[in-house]
Formats: sequence, C-alpha cells, structure tokens
Amino acid sequence: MLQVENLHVYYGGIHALKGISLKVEKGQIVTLIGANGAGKTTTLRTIVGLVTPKEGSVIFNGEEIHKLKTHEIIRKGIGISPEGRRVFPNLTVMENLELGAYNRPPSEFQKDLDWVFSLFPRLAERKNQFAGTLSGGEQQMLALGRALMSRPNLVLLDEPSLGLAPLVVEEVFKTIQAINSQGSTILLVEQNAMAALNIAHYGYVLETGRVVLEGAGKELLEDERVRKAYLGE
Amino acid sequence: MANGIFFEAKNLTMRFGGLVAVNNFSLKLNGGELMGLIGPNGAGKTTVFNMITGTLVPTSGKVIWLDEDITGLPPHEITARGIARTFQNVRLFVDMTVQENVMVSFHHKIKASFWQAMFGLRKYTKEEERIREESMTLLRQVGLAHLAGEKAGALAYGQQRRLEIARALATSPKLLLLDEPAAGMNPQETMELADFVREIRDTFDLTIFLIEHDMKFVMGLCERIKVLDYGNTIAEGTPDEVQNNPEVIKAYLGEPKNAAG
Amino acid sequence: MTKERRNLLLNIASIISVYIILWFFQKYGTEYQIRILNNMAVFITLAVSYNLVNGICGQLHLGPNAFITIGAYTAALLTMSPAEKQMSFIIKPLIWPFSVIQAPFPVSLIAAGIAATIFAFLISFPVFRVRGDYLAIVTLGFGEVIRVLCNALQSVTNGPLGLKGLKPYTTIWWSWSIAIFTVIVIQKLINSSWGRAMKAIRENEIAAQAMGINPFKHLMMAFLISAFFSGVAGGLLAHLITTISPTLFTFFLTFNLLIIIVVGGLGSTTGAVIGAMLFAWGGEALRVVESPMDIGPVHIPGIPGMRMVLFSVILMLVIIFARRGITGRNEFSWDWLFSKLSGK
Amino acid sequence: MTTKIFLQQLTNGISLGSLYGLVAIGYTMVYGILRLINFAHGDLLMVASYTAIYGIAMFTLPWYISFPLAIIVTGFVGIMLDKAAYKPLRDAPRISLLISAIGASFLLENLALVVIGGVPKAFPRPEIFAKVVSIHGVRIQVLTIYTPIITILLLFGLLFIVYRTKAGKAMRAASMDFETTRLMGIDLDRIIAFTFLLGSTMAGAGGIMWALKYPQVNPFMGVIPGLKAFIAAVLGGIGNIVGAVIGGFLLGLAEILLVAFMPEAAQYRDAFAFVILILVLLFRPTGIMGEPIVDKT
Amino acid sequence: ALAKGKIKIGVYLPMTGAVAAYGQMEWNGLQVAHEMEPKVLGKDIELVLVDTKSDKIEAANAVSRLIEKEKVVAIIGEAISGNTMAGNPISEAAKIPSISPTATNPLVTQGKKYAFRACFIDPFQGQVAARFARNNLKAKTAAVIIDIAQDYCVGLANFFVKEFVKMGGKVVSTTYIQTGDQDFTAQLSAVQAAKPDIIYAPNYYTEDALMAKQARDLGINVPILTGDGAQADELIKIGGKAVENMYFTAHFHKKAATTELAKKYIAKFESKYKKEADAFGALAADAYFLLVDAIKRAGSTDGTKIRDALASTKNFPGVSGVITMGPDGNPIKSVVINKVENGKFVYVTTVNP
Ligand SMILES: Nc1ncnc2c1ncn2[C@@H]1O[C@H](COP(=O)(O)OP(=O)(O)OP(=O)(O)O)[C@@H](O)[C@H]1O
Ligand SMILES: Nc1ncnc2c1ncn2[C@@H]1O[C@H](COP(=O)(O)OP(=O)(O)OP(=O)(O)O)[C@@H](O)[C@H]1O
Ligand SMILES: [Mg+2]
Ligand SMILES: [Mg+2]
Repeated sequence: MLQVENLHVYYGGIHALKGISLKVEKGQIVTLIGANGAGKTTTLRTIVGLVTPKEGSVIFNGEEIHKLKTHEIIRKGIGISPEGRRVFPNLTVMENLELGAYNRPPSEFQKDLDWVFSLFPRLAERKNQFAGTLSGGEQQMLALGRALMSRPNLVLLDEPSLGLAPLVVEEVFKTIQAINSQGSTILLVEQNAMAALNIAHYGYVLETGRVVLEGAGKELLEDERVRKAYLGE
Repeated sequence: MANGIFFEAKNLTMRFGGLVAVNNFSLKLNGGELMGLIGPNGAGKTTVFNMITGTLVPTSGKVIWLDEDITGLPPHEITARGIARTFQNVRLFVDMTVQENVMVSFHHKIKASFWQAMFGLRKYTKEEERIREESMTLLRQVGLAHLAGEKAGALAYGQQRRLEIARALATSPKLLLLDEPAAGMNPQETMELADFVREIRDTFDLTIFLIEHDMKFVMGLCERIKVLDYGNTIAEGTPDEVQNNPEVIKAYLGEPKNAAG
Repeated sequence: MTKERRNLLLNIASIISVYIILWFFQKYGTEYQIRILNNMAVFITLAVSYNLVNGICGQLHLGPNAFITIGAYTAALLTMSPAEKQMSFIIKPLIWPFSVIQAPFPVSLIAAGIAATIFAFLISFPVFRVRGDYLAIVTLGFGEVIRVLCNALQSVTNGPLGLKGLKPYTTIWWSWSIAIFTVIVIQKLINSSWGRAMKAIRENEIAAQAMGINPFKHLMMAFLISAFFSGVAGGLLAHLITTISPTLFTFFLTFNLLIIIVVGGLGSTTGAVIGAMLFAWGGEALRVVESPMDIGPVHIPGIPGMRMVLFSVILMLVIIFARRGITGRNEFSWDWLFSKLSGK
Repeated sequence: MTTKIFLQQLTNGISLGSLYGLVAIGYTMVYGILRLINFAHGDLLMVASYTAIYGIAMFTLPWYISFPLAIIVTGFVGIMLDKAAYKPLRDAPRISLLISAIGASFLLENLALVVIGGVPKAFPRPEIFAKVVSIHGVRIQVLTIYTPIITILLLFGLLFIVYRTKAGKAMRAASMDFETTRLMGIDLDRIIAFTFLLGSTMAGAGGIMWALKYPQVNPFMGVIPGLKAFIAAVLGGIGNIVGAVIGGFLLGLAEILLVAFMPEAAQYRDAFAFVILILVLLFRPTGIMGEPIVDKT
Repeated sequence: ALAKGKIKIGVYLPMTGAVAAYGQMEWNGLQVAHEMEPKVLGKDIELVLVDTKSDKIEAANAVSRLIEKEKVVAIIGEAISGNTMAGNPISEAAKIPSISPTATNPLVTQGKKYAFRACFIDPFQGQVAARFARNNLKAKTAAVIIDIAQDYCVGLANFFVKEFVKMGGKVVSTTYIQTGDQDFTAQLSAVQAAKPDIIYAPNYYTEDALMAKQARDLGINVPILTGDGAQADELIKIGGKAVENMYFTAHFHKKAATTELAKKYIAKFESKYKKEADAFGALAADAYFLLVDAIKRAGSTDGTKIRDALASTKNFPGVSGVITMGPDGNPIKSVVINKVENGKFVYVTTVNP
C-alpha cells in the first residue's frame, strides 16, 4: 500500500534521513522505533509532504506522491495524528472532528462521526468543549479521532502515547488495535517500543537516519540488540 | 536552617475561572529528598510547579522556602533563592549555542557590575572566564560537551531535555523541579536518565521534585510519591504504598501488570 | 600572538583605516559625498542602537522616532544662540530657561542622549507591561504622541515652524566617531553576560525568567541604552540638516530604520551597519532611474517617482529572497574571515 | 454644548467609528490568520476609491455598478497582494513578513503617485448618499446613517462565514496552526487567499464609504484610516472580529467627542487615539475582547 | 561654470511622499515655463529635477547633489518651507542662488543672502486677509480654523489674528485640524456654536474643500476666507457647491493677469494639461522666469552675479503679477482676492502692498 524508497532528507546542513526504505502492506500495523532524533518523525513528515525529500520516492497505492502538496496527499486517503497531538485549542471537539472530515462528502459525516464516537465515547461526552481544555489523554484521543474522520486507508500515528498516564497509554494501544481490526492500515511511530512491537505485524528500527533492523513485531521483541538498546534490559 | 522549614507548600489552590486546577495541595520536603508527583493528565501537576516557581500566583495558600514566604514572588527571584525547574515542553533558547544556554543561568548571580563589564575590567573578564569554564564542566557532566558550540535548536529531543537540566543546574539550585524529564525517551534512555538524576542529586547536594508518567522511572527513582487527581491529593507515600493504593490504580495506573510498560 | 590579541590589533587597524578613508574624503571628496557619509554614520548609530531592542531583545519596538525627536530638539535648543531663538520663535516666545541658555555642541549631544533616556525611562513602565504586537503599537503610539506634542507645544518647539539656522556642527569626524563608539559599546554589551540575558529573553522569556533573569530590568536597560544613542544621533541629525520640524520624525522614519535592520539582518550589528550604509547610499544611487536617459537615439524622459517604486520592489524582493536579511543573525568576525580565507 | 450639538456629534462619532471598525475588520482577519500587521491594508482603501472613480469617469458606469465593482477589484488586489508579498514568506520570520507588508504599502502608494499623480481627485458623490435629513433640528447626512448599518450587516455576514461555514472553520484552524491545517487536507493557500479576499473586500467597502464621506482621493488617503483602524483593531483585541468593530466605534466616538467637548484640544487628536489605546492596554494588556495569551509551561 | 552648451538649473521638489501633490503641480508649471523660454544667453536651459520624498534629509541631499554632481547654476525649490530650510544653507554655502516657488514661512530667507522666493510671505498674506475681512466683508467676529501640521497655515492664521484684532475685530473661536484629517465636524460644530461672521481657514485646498463641504452640510453658511493654498482646480472639484462664495487671498487670477507672460502661460498650461492653471504651477513658473531674467541681466552664470541680478529685480512682469524683489529675498507684489462663483474662480479685487 505504501512504499518508501531510499529517502534522503536534509534540514539545512543536517542530513536527517540517509536513505530510508520501508513498506506497509494493507491491513497491517507497522511500527517505526528508534532513539531520539533517529528520524522517525521526519519520515512521517516526508510521507505527508511537509518535508520535501532531496532524493527517493514515496509511493502510495501505486502512485508517486512525494511531489504533491500536503493537502493533495491527505486527499489520497492518508490520515495523520501528528507528534505532540496538535489539536486546535480554540475550536471545540466537534469542530476539530469536522475539520478532520474536511474533504468527506457531508452526507457521510454523521456515519463517520458515530464510528469515531463509538471508538472514543469520551469525545462524545465532551463534544462542545474547547479542545485546549482537554486533558492530555483526551487530546490524544481527539487527534486520533480527527485523523480517522477522513476514513483514511492509511493512518500515520506519531508517538500517540507521549506524555500520557499509564492507564491512558493502555487505552490508546487497545484503540489502535481496534481500528486496525476494523480495516485500517497503520504506520505507528513509538518510543514505547515494547508496547508498539507487541501489537505490530512488522517493525523497523531506525538509527541516525537509517533503517538498521527490520522484521516481524514479535521477532524484533526477541532480538537481543533491540532488547538492549530500546527496551532497557 | 537546621530546625527551620526547608520547603513547604501549604494548602495551595489554583483556580482558572470556574476550574479548580489544584485544590489544597500541601507538601513538605526535606533536604536531599527525591520526591515524585504523578497523576492523570490534567490533574494539576504542572500547575503545582508553576505555583512553586512563581509562574502562577496561587489563588490561595503559601509556599515557604528556607523559612521565608515566597508566595507570589516573580520567577526570577524564586530562582535566585535556589529553586530551579525544567519545562514539560522544552523551552530552550534555540538560537543560542548550547554553552550560551548554560551561561545564561549564571547571569543572575554575577558579581561584577554592568560598568565593569562595559569597560572590560578584570573583575568581569575573570568572572566571565569562570562562567565559561563552569558551564563547560556542567555540559561535560550531562554529556553535551561535544555539542557546546551547536545551536540548541539543532539538538535531538533527548539532548534538549538534558540541556534543560544542565541549564537549571547552572542556577545553583538547592531544589530542582523536573517536569516529565523522560517524556519522549525510550526505555533505555529513560534508565540512563534515572541514573543521571540520582547522580546530580548526590554531586550537587540537591533536593529533587519531579513529575513523570513513566512508572518504571518514578517507582525506581523516587523515595516518596504524591498522587494528584482532579487537583486533589489522593495518595502519598513510598512507591510501594502508592502502587498498591486502589484509588491510584483506579484513577491512574490501571491494571498492575501495565505498570512496567 | 593569541587570537584575542590579533583581533584587537585588527580592530584598531580597521578603525584607523576608517579614519584614513574619512580624511581622504574630507580632502578630496565633494560636499555631496561627505553629506552621504554623514548620513551613513547617523543611520549606523540609529540602526545599531535600534537593533539592540528589536534584534537582541526581540521586542518589536516602533517608537525610536520619539527618542530621535527628543534628542534633536534638545540639542538644537541648546546650541542655538538666544538671539537666533528669539528670531525664530515668531508665534510664541520660547520659554525660559531655553530662551537664555546656550551650550557647546558636545554638551548638547550628551544632553540630547540624556533627555531621550529620561523619556525612555518614563515610558518603559507602560511599554513593558505588554508584549508582542501590543508593544509595537504602544511604542508607535508614543512616537506619535511626541510628534504631536512637538507640533502643539509652540513655546518650546516653535510648533510646525520648526527650528532653523542650526550651525552645521556635524562633521564626518563627529558623526563617524559617534557611530564607531556606538558600535563598540553595543557590541560589548551584546557579548557580555547582560547581552546574553537579553538574547535569552528574546528566545524564551518564561525560561529566561526561570533562569533568574529579570525581564523588565534587562529590557529597560536595553531600551534606555538604545534611547541614549538614538537621542545623540538625533542631535547629530539636527546639526547635519541644520533645521528640524515635526515632519522629520513621523513613523516613516521608524519604518526606514526597521527596514534597515531587518534587511541588514535582525539581531546582527554587522547587519545593521551594512543596512544603514546601503540605505544611505542606495537611496541616492537609485536616483539614476529618475533622470532622463539617452540610449543611443532613444530619449527616455525621467519619470519622477520611479525611484520609490523601484525601492519598494527591491525591498520586497530582498526580503523574499533573503528572509533573514543580508547577514542573518551572524556577526562579522576576524576568525570567520580567516577561516574563509584559509578554507578556500 | 446643547443637546442638539451633542446628538449631532454622537452620530458623527458613531459614523466615523463604524468606518474605523469596517477597516479594522480586515486588519484583524489578516492578523488572525497570518499574525501579520498588514500595513498595506489601508492602501486598499485608496485602490477601491480610485477604481470607483475610474469606473465612473472613464467607463461612465453608474455608481451602483462602479462601487460594487471597485469593491470586488479591491478584493482581488488583496489576493494578489498575498500572492506577491506574503505567500513566498509563509514560513519566514514574522518580522520579514512585516517588512514585506511595508514594502507592499510603499509600492501601492508610489505606483499610484507615478501613474495617477499626487494631486487629489474628487470623488463623485451620488445624491442619495449626500442627502441631509433633519431630525428635530439635528442635521444628519444619510451617509452617516448608512455607514453603521452597513458595518453591522457586514459584521454579521462575516461572523456567519467564520463561525458557520466550512471555509470559516478552516480559517480559524489556520489561524492556530498552519501545518496541522494542511494535515487536515485543507489547501492552506486557498484559505489564506479567501481570507485576503474577505478582508480586502471589507477594506474596499470601507474605502468607498470613506471616499463618500470625505470625497477627495489621493495616493496616501489610506494611511491615516489604516493607522486608526489598526489602533481600533488592537483596542478591541487584535485578531477578534467583534473586538475590531467595538474598538472602531470606541475610537471614533472618543475622537469626535474629545474635539467636541474641547475644541482647543483638537490639536492633540491623533495623540489622543493612542493615549486611549495605551490606557486600555494598561488594564487589559490584550485589548478589550482579546483572549489573554495562555502560554502553558 | 558653463556646461557644454547647456545651462543647468536644478529643481528639487517633493515628487513622492506626503506632499507630492505640491511638487507635481509645481513641476507641471515649471515644464510649461521651460517650454516658453527654453534658452538663455543663447544656450539651452536644462531643468534637472531631483525628488526629495517630502523629506528634509533628502532635501539636503538633493541640493548637495544638484550643486556638486549636476553643477547647476541656480536652484528652484522646494515646495514647502521646512524642506527649503534644509536645502538653503547648502546652496548658501556654495554661493548658488536658490528660489523657492512656495515656501512662505518667513524664516526661509531670513539671514540668507542667496535664498529667494517667488511667493509672498505668511505675515503679508495674513494681514491682507484681515483687512479684506474687516473692510470688504465687514466682519466683526471671525472663527479661525488652523491646520496645525502646516507651518504655512499656522503662520497665516497667526498673522491674520494679529491684524484682525488690531483692526477692532474679535476672534470668537480657534480650532485646529491636521493635514490628512478628513473629518472636521467636531471643530465645525464648535464654530457653529460661536456664530462668527466669517470663517478664516487658511489651509490647503484638500482640507478646505472637505471642511467647506462639511460646514455646509451642518448648515454653516457664513463666508469662508482662506489663503492661496486653496487655489487649485481640485478645490472646486472636491468641494462642489459647498465652496461657492469661498474667498481667498491669492497670487494671481486669470482676469487679474495683466501681464503678457501670464496670459501666455495660462493659455499654454491649459492646452497642455487640460485644466485650470493653479497657483503652485504659476509660482513655480515665476521662480523660473525670475531666474532666467536674472541670468539674462547678469549676462553670466556665475552664482554671485545671478544672485545680485535676482536681488535687484524690479517690476518684473511675472505670471502672478508684477514683482519687485525685496531686500530680504522676499518679493513685493500685490495680492489678488478671488472667490468661487458658479464653479469658477472669479476675480474680486486686488490689494496692493
Ligand atoms: N526543523 C528542524 N530543523 C533542523 N533539524 C531538525 C528539524 N527537525 C528535526 N531535525 C533533526 O533531524 C533529526 C531527526 O529528527 P526527528 O524529529 O525525525 O527524530 P525522531 O526520531 O522523531 O526523534 P524523537 O524521538 O525525539 O521524536 C534530528 O537530528 C533532529 O535534530
Ligand atoms: N493558564 C491556564 N489557564 C487555564 N487553565 C489552565 C491553565 N493552566 C492549566 N490549566 C488547566 O488546569 C488543569 C491542570 O493542568 P496541568 O497542566 O497542571 O496538568 P498536568 O497534571 O500537568 O497534566 P499533564 O500530565 O497532561 O501534563 C488542566 O485542566 C488545564 O487545562
Ligand atoms: Mg519524533
Ligand atoms: Mg503537565
């Protein structure tokens, strides 16, 4: 479904991605793990066109998308929950969700909304509250819900567990699995390597802009190097 | 201050409009202690820090520090009295070099006068030299010495967090407040951070009060933990006590098996 | 020879060469060239001191024209002879003590600086209560208030008639010495612990405060120093054009300074100096486009006003292609120069 | 002062204030989305007025065609302004944007100066606007009555667009976070262009009404209204549409009443606007309707 | 110095910036004058125009440039007093004569040997206006409305008040406006309350036209008297009916234009620009003609000689009347009183100095 090939990205003089290649198959959860600054976020940002690669290509459903503008890429059927949640603080929960559905036909809106509310009943309770006043966990749910409102074929999640209470983290991972089982393909970036690899079908380990290891989720969990470097064992 | 109060927060309450973000928060710290503050998102943890450091003036309640009532003092005066902090969302001076970031923290206790600096007198130049050296020493201790000349904005996230800590240490605090220092770090990095925190506590003779969602980190590191929920204190005690408190499990931790992450 | 020593010597050498160049112009240059050199120096002084507040402290201050106005009037009222003043104030007589005192030029410049500083001190309390664009409009407001007062307080300023007949005391020696002095002082400040604190406030005020820095104190310090030099430059300006009136000090003057420091490179003294020199010289150089031209047999009549059209276009193009100005936040340094020279 | 004169002044103040408010709306909208003090905004008044003049004089259009046409043209000039001066600087430091705005303002003024000339032109005033009605001896120009009504109507129209339509939501989203707005699949540049279209249309309407009220048009005619509208926008809380109108009304009233009560003080009128502003900001550092800046740590 | 076959006359005017309108009008007049008399001493005259951006610093630069770079033999400019005062000291030092068409502030030529002007000064015009108000309009009380941002308007108003009071009149209201202001209703209401016999509003035509309009809208119908700054076509275009019966002291009027030069100038101006000749252009033309005349009489392009010739100008039949140069570089000439009638400037009377 998504194929990233030999991506090279520079920030000014900093060579952030040094030839990343990865693949996401339909229906899978694929995870990217790696230390701080490894280039996980940059990879996602490149996929959605917020950063232009110097070299390499991004192919989505057989179509090259790395030359398109962000909004055009999103319209191809990609939803993203960005790093740091980035909900619109002065809009209500409902308005945030409406923006998520910006390019959907209005007739579908209610159906999509019901689906998202069924995934996150908490959001339904707070639909008229300003997003800025939500707690961190609720904001994360909103970011996720907002990404799902466009009924994307592929969902990109950047550290959805960042700064969340343990109880909420657990909930978030359960939800990711639930979404996946309902048919969405997911590319998940996580620091919480254990939890991520536990639910992932396939995983990539990034180090300073390169893929250094890849394999099935469970496989990586067992891998000595991964255990040492990322799981703190 | 052998017999006096080291640090005490008395019935701190913070209201934002109708919202009571923190309700009747009280806390005593002893010198050298490593204290944790946990609780669900939006429980009011950061708000507690903000009240202690003067970023917010509490609606009611008092903060006593070394026998002095410091409630409502502006942040820079509180820092000058020996309380330093880091921020939940990193707030570095991004367009200054890593070393300059640390050097800034020495400014408030500079002894030379402005005029001595302008005329380039020895008293100032010597002090500047000392600040330069001490900041390098600190950077070495946090493992950032090799990046001293880089712009702080170019650092990776984990490095930025460490720089924040170095910068806070440079103000020579007696009490250090860390707001989610392990956020965005992987388990390995988190473990290293825990060692680092212990180490600076010992070398700098610090008292540390920290907020963190990473339970492995908190439980392994802190001697005492306080738990907030909706602004109220729901538990306080040793890691063991807190971990097994049913109210804490219900509000925050969830099933025990999850605590290890 | 250590690097420090080398740099110091080079600095001294370059200052001496500036003076040699000035001497050369003084001896062989035209009055016109000297006038432009004078303008350059005055704009350098203004831009470098303005940059301290806007570039180093990061506050969008839009009222330097107030300081310049106060400096210009103070200096002018001090150097004019009582007789001249009496002749000029034909609507309302000048009030005591201005009507009787007279002071030498250097004294008047210092007084100009001090007067501007006092004013800056008074307004710093309301100004630094607000931040960002609110600060911008408050400072813009004080600039306008001063201009309006200059028009209205006829018994001090001679109202819209202005003051004239000032002695042309501003020579290139005065203007450049003051410009160089300003650059040295401001650079020393920027590179000191105080300057670092100011930059920290610019980068993140909340964090700076948490590091023990009192924002108000440092912002005020920068503001006062900036006001002092702006005031002195105002005095220089008055004795350069020998006549002043409120129309000289509208917010267009502020805009010009803002353009200078942003195009030069906001936050960089080098940028401010380059910007000021370009502005003083470029405005004159661009006049070419307005004079009639003969290209072969074709006669192109001059179009009055084209210069300003072109100026606006160039301004926009420069800022679009060099978003952070010519130098960015970088400063010129000998170390940089030598590494460039040896590197390539 | 008699009640008659007071009422007269009151209507004058309201009328002037609503004009300030109308221009301030555009300021505030552009500010809200780009955080840009669009110094060229005032010059759009001039663009609208000249366009209307030429529409009538050169193409002999009747005013009811020429005026709306001029407003539309101004809207498009606004879009072009964004394309030429601001779009290339989307991710640049705000101060660069500000310089570009100053440059754009200089350009519009000087182009007008070169092409049209600096000598003011008379603005044709259709009779229906010029009529004077006398209500209990208070003589009021009908235009004085129209302006606040038009301003309020446009305000409600705008509020509807901003709060009730999809594009409005996208505008508000863009005002908080460009990047995330793009991530919603929204064409950010279109939304910004739309904002400029709306804001400039308001400026165009303001320009026409300004020229009807003060029927002389010159290349710098927008400078003072622009500055006053800027003050009004800040007074109301910059970025807030309702605040802009309230700020405009307050400023207009205060200015007129100052001069009315103390004619000798009229020479301080321009300073007075700023003094009011500074006083308000002392007590409400983010203006009357402005949200306090929440900077969460 | 005689430039190769050409005599250069420098012109510095505000072609851009706040008062660009004046500069542009004067430049129009100058071009007509130049076409009428393109030669002197058998050589072509070249007008070298330099813009001052309506700014003092630039005005000073401009004069410096004209003298040093363009090597002009004499200078015409600036349009407003403040900028002229910035330019004058430079030409004075270089011993190059300068003549400003419209800088009316008395300080402009004060103490300067090489500085001249083609217009009369504020005190003179103010006095004449006061006399006309008392004697011809029989006004006992006057309201004065002053554009505080213009030294010209403040000057005129002040000298008017002095003379008017001296002649037994009473000023019942003094209010202020500012250039660029467009709403004067507040001031006018105060005027209305004071019930004056006349309004003296010696401001520029832009403000005067708007003010007259608003005054009439408010129902103020007393005569309005103003100065030469109001004499421009646009006054009538903008003011329309409202400026009917507005009186002003002026430099010239077609009807009163007795000289040949004036008639020719007006004809040429009107055919070239398709509009009525304005005072700004006429005075600029006079500045030019005076200068050319002086060069002719001096028989040389030497600055000092031109200056001497200019200073000794006697009964020169210019566009704005017959001009004799006073001892201080200020011309002595008669004032014309005009008024607007049926959308035209109509000649009323002449007041001799
Ligand atoms: N805007 C930027 N400007 C300059 N360098 C950047 C920028 N954004 C990221 N980088 C650099 O690019 C590299 C990769 O960053 P990225 O944010 O992709 O890492 P990450 O794997 O997401 O890390 P983290 O776990 O901390 O989120 C880092 O070295 C970082 O410093
Ligand atoms: N300046 C403020 N104005 C209004 N409400 C605020 C402000 N600061 C915090 N709050 C509210 O107070 C509550 C407590 O916030 P706080 O940031 O202290 O939570 P926290 O415990 O640190 O949460 P997290 O773990 O997500 O960081 C939240 O509901 C928050 O929205
Ligand atoms: Mg990341
Ligand atoms: Mg927090």
